[in-house]
Amino acid sequence: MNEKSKTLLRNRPSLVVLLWLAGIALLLAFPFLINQERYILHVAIVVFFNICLATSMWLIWSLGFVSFAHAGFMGIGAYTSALFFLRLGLPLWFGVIAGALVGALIAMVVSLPLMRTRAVYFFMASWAVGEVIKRIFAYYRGFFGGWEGLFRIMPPKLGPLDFANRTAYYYLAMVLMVLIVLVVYRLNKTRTGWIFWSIHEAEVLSSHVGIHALKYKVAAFTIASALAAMTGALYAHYHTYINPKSFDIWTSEFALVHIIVGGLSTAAGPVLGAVFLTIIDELLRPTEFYRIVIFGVILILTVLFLPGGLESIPKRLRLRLWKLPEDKDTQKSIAGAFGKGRK
Amino acid sequence: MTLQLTVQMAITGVTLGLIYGLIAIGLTLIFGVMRIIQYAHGEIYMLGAYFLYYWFDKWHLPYWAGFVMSAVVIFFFGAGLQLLLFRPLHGKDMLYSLAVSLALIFIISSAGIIAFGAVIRGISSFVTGQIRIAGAEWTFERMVIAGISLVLIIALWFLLQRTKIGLAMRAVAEDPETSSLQGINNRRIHWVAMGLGSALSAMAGCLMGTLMFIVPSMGFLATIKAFMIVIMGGLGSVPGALVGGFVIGFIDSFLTTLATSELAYIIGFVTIFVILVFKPSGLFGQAWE
Amino acid sequence: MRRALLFVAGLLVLLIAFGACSRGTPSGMIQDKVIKIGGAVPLTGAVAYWGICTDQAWKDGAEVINARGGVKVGNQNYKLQIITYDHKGSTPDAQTVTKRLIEQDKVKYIYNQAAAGTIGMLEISEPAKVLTSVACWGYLEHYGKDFPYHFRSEMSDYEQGFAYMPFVKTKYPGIKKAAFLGPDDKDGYDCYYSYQRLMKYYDVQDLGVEYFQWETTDFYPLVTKTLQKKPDMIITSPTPPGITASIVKAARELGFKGPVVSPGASETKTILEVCGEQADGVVLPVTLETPQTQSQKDLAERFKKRFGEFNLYAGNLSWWVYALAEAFTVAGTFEDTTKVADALEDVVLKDTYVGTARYAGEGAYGIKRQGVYDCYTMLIEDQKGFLADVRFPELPPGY
Amino acid sequence: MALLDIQKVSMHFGGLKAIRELDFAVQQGEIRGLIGPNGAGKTTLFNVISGIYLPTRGRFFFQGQDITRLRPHGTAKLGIIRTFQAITLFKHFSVLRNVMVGCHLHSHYSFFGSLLGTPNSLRHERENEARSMEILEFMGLARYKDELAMNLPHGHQRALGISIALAGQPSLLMLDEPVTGMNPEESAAMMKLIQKIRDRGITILLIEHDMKVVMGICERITVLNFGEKIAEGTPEEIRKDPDVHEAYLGGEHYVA
Repeated sequence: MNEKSKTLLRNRPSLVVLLWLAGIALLLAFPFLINQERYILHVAIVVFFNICLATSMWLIWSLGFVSFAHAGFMGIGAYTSALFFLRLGLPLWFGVIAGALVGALIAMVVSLPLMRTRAVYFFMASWAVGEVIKRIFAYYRGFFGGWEGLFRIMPPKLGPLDFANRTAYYYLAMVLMVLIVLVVYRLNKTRTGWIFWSIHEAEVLSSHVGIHALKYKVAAFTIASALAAMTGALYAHYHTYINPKSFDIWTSEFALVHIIVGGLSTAAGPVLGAVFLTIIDELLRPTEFYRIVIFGVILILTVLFLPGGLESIPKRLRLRLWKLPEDKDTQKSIAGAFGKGRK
Repeated sequence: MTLQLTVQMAITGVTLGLIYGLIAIGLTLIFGVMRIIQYAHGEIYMLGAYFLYYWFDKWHLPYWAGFVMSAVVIFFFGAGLQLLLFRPLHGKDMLYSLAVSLALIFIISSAGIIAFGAVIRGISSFVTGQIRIAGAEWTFERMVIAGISLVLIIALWFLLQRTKIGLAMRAVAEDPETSSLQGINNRRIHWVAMGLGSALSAMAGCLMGTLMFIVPSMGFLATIKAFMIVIMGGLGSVPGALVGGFVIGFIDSFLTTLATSELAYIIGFVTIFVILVFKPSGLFGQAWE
Repeated sequence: MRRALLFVAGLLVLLIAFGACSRGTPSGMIQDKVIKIGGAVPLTGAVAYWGICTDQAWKDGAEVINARGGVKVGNQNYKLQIITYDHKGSTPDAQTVTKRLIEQDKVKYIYNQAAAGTIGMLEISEPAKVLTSVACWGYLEHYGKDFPYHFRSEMSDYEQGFAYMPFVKTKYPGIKKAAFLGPDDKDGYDCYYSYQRLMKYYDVQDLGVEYFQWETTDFYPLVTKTLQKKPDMIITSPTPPGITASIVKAARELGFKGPVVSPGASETKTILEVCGEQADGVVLPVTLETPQTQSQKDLAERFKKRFGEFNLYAGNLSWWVYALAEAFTVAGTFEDTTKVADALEDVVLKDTYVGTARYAGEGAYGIKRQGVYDCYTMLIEDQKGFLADVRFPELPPGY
Repeated sequence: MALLDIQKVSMHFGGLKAIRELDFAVQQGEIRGLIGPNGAGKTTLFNVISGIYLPTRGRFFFQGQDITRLRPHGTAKLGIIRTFQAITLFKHFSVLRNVMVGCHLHSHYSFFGSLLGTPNSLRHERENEARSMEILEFMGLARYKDELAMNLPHGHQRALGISIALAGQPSLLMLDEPVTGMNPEESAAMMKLIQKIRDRGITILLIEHDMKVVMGICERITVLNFGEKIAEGTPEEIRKDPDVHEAYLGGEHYVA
């Protein structure tokens, strides 16, 4: 085995770890860099939630699916945690675990029939799942609170630390975000990720080398939905109020848009997309009527003129500006992120 | 449940089914031929309705001419969208077309508020009155609109089955590579199909705008219905759209009247889910990877 | 590649531009002493109509007051500055907007619109003692003593009921039974609750409620079901004009002859456009379509000039800003929202677009925070809408 | 006992009878050819054996075990691995990674070990990599190991397809037209490779149209026509069989 093939496996661990640590250090220092300005902290927390959603949805995408039930599973986590708090008095710590378990269980049961469908049929079937989940929250008014929603879902306390403080909640949301991104990143880097992508690339071939495609599809869907449910739990305790409308198809669609704009081929895509678009959306607020129009224009421009998404920018620059030799990963992401037909 | 009520529910179900079917066939055509997700279908429908509103209610020009003009104008609008936005995405993952059409929803519906105002409008009916048969009300307007829907659906089916361009469309739908080898201009077929699908959608918008009301945000509701129907019936299948329309129409009519509208909505989605689980390509659909 | 670079550069320029203007204060305004008022309204999305009306009403009012020289507080004149952000009518978005207004723009007064938006706002604005003025019919629990800074400046269907029910009872004396139609959400539930109390007060039998989904495209099935109950009158609230019109049309086509009352903000023009000859017998409390007094005519003119169109509903909301301005003067401060709230309780405006307007509701809600004003009831007959009745709500004793 | 024993298998698609009552057996260690005119049901048979389709009737056994109802990942686990007529690869993966995914069955993969990067899982991955490199050397692809699969020339793509299959350590390798689209030199090299694979103890069942290849390397040949077996035997016997000539309608030169 030569030197180069080793890098394929280990991928320069020291550098990667260093980058991760630097990123986390920056995030830790961020509240103090902005002087704990509360509105900016709020935006940061919203960005974290969006990253969580987009990244977990991207995990499903690595098998070649896009789940429109994702917001529904976020809702399952939010409602589980909220009901734990409101009915049983158990704080978020229990709720987030229970939410993840309930979300995972339902995702597993639902995904078995769901995985029979493909492509656009899957899109609609998962939409149906998400819509039914949302409607069930609305339908059982006595238990789930119906359309009026649930109120006063208070943030937890931990010893002297009260997470009603926004800086504290920032760190809580950050921990979840780092956890989710780390899990998805690791999964994607290792053999599990190869298996996922191999199913994405050629399901028939992968099943003929002994990969039980259905099992992995169900597993990925379950993990991603559980992660979305955890996000939902934190979301509920942050906003202190939830109603079924927060978990409708638009939430899933925005997560999808974040992925597409960020880039489809690495875990950096959803992160970049969520950060970029959430901030853009926030900056556009004063434009009043034109806000959504401009947002749409930016979306179209990105898709048409930057097909690999934001994640491909550094590689494009390296490739064209400094004329560095192409490495294989570059080619992969520039190939339009698995866009068929770009040869 | 009296006979009278049953008849009334059945009439409502049939007319709704036909109208839903009309909203959906444009989408099934675009889907079938191009294999892109045109998520902004409802927005096109909204534009069609607004065109007729200005034509008929503001400028006081004849109704049926406006109906045709709306279809023509939206035909070119749809074709333009295809040439400008969707063609560069051809052959790429369907997520890209989904993203672009999502952006179109944002742009068209918000620009609609700016251009048309957020006020709710209505197009005056071209025919009024009703007749009472078997204890149920048969509204002329609904009957005429359902009739037009049926005619348009059959016309599209004829176009696809019997004409040269229809044949070319089906060829492109089934195997784009072979069809281009046989000298079919795929690009042209694509924009024609997109234009035609949009025009059908605009006509549906005109009819629904007359029957109901129009407002810039009405598009997404149509998109939901169209997607439910098209996927249930199977992509690219005209009979599928018709059957899907009837299924949703009857669920809406019977369940809303006998139970609640909330239940009707839930059952509608559950039905789709169950159909897709047992027939993963819809009722009449072709497989699509 | 050049395309990608251009794209990035363009985005950066855009970002910087928006970053610059997102800070709010347009140059030139800095010199004047200003009172900032924040608008958290849905300017896009399904409830945009109401948001746009609210925003127009405040912007117009602020302009008029500023042209007059501003608001006199103590010995100083202040100009009003409106900062508006869009929240699409979604709760989380409304929370974000409220936080931005309070924490970054440091406003102490916010106007909001739509129940979903208001719910998102209250959890933040109340602890911050920010005075809020909203139009919101749902969430009765989130109104009253526990929300001392929360003013409901638009009459809800309950208050309007005391104006339109006396009218309906004289106009259609035979009415014994009524059915209700409303959206399947908290607004619908609370309006049904109001309706029940009203029907009891006026001794009309309640035949129950049918809720519709916001996704409903056709109202035939729902109206068929309602008509099975054989009502004399149908009340629909709080339904947008289009849905009201569709309900009217379906009811008429299915053979219903009685009056349809819709205390939701609506214009007879819309109903006539949609229903045509079937619109007769529709009662629309609330919106005045043909301005009567000089000030009403002026307002309509100003709106047409400034916004290109006069959305009638904006007229109903146009008095809030004048009431607030007067409260500033009376309280002699705008920093202390508690004092302003106290002053606002006693403000009585005479010549607004909705006639006499003041706050009331001490008996009914435990706090004087509910706007009440003259109710202009429109009626459609012979395919024409006309002003059938003007009266101040005949509030029950102890309201 | 035969390695693969097919007993009265039928496969119908609606009214179309793609395979009718087919019986045949593949012996351990042989190279078996499967020929027949287009539409004879050869690829359908592959799909049935590997588990893509469930046969309408009949059963088949592998090493004495009934595998009729196993899905592809199940048959692969028992050691039946196939390639595809249309080149099927993980197009956006590097060549090495293609083969490493092929190692899946013997990769000692565990979900959490892989997620946490335990020393054990890293060691197993290194073993997999070494084994994959060995296969690439054997197939003559070692120097392309970092290329994307989609960028390889056609012949190499076919070889990579076989490499992926080999990585699964099959006992029965089913090749669907392994030399289609190759020039004579390439197909000669491929023939040699196939023989070398057999020499490693892997039984081979192959579909091929190129008679030179089939006659050159197969020890026994089965001929299908319209889903039925019309002949079976050594290349010489097949060459002389009148039914085969009939089936190939004047295909004298073809069978030459």
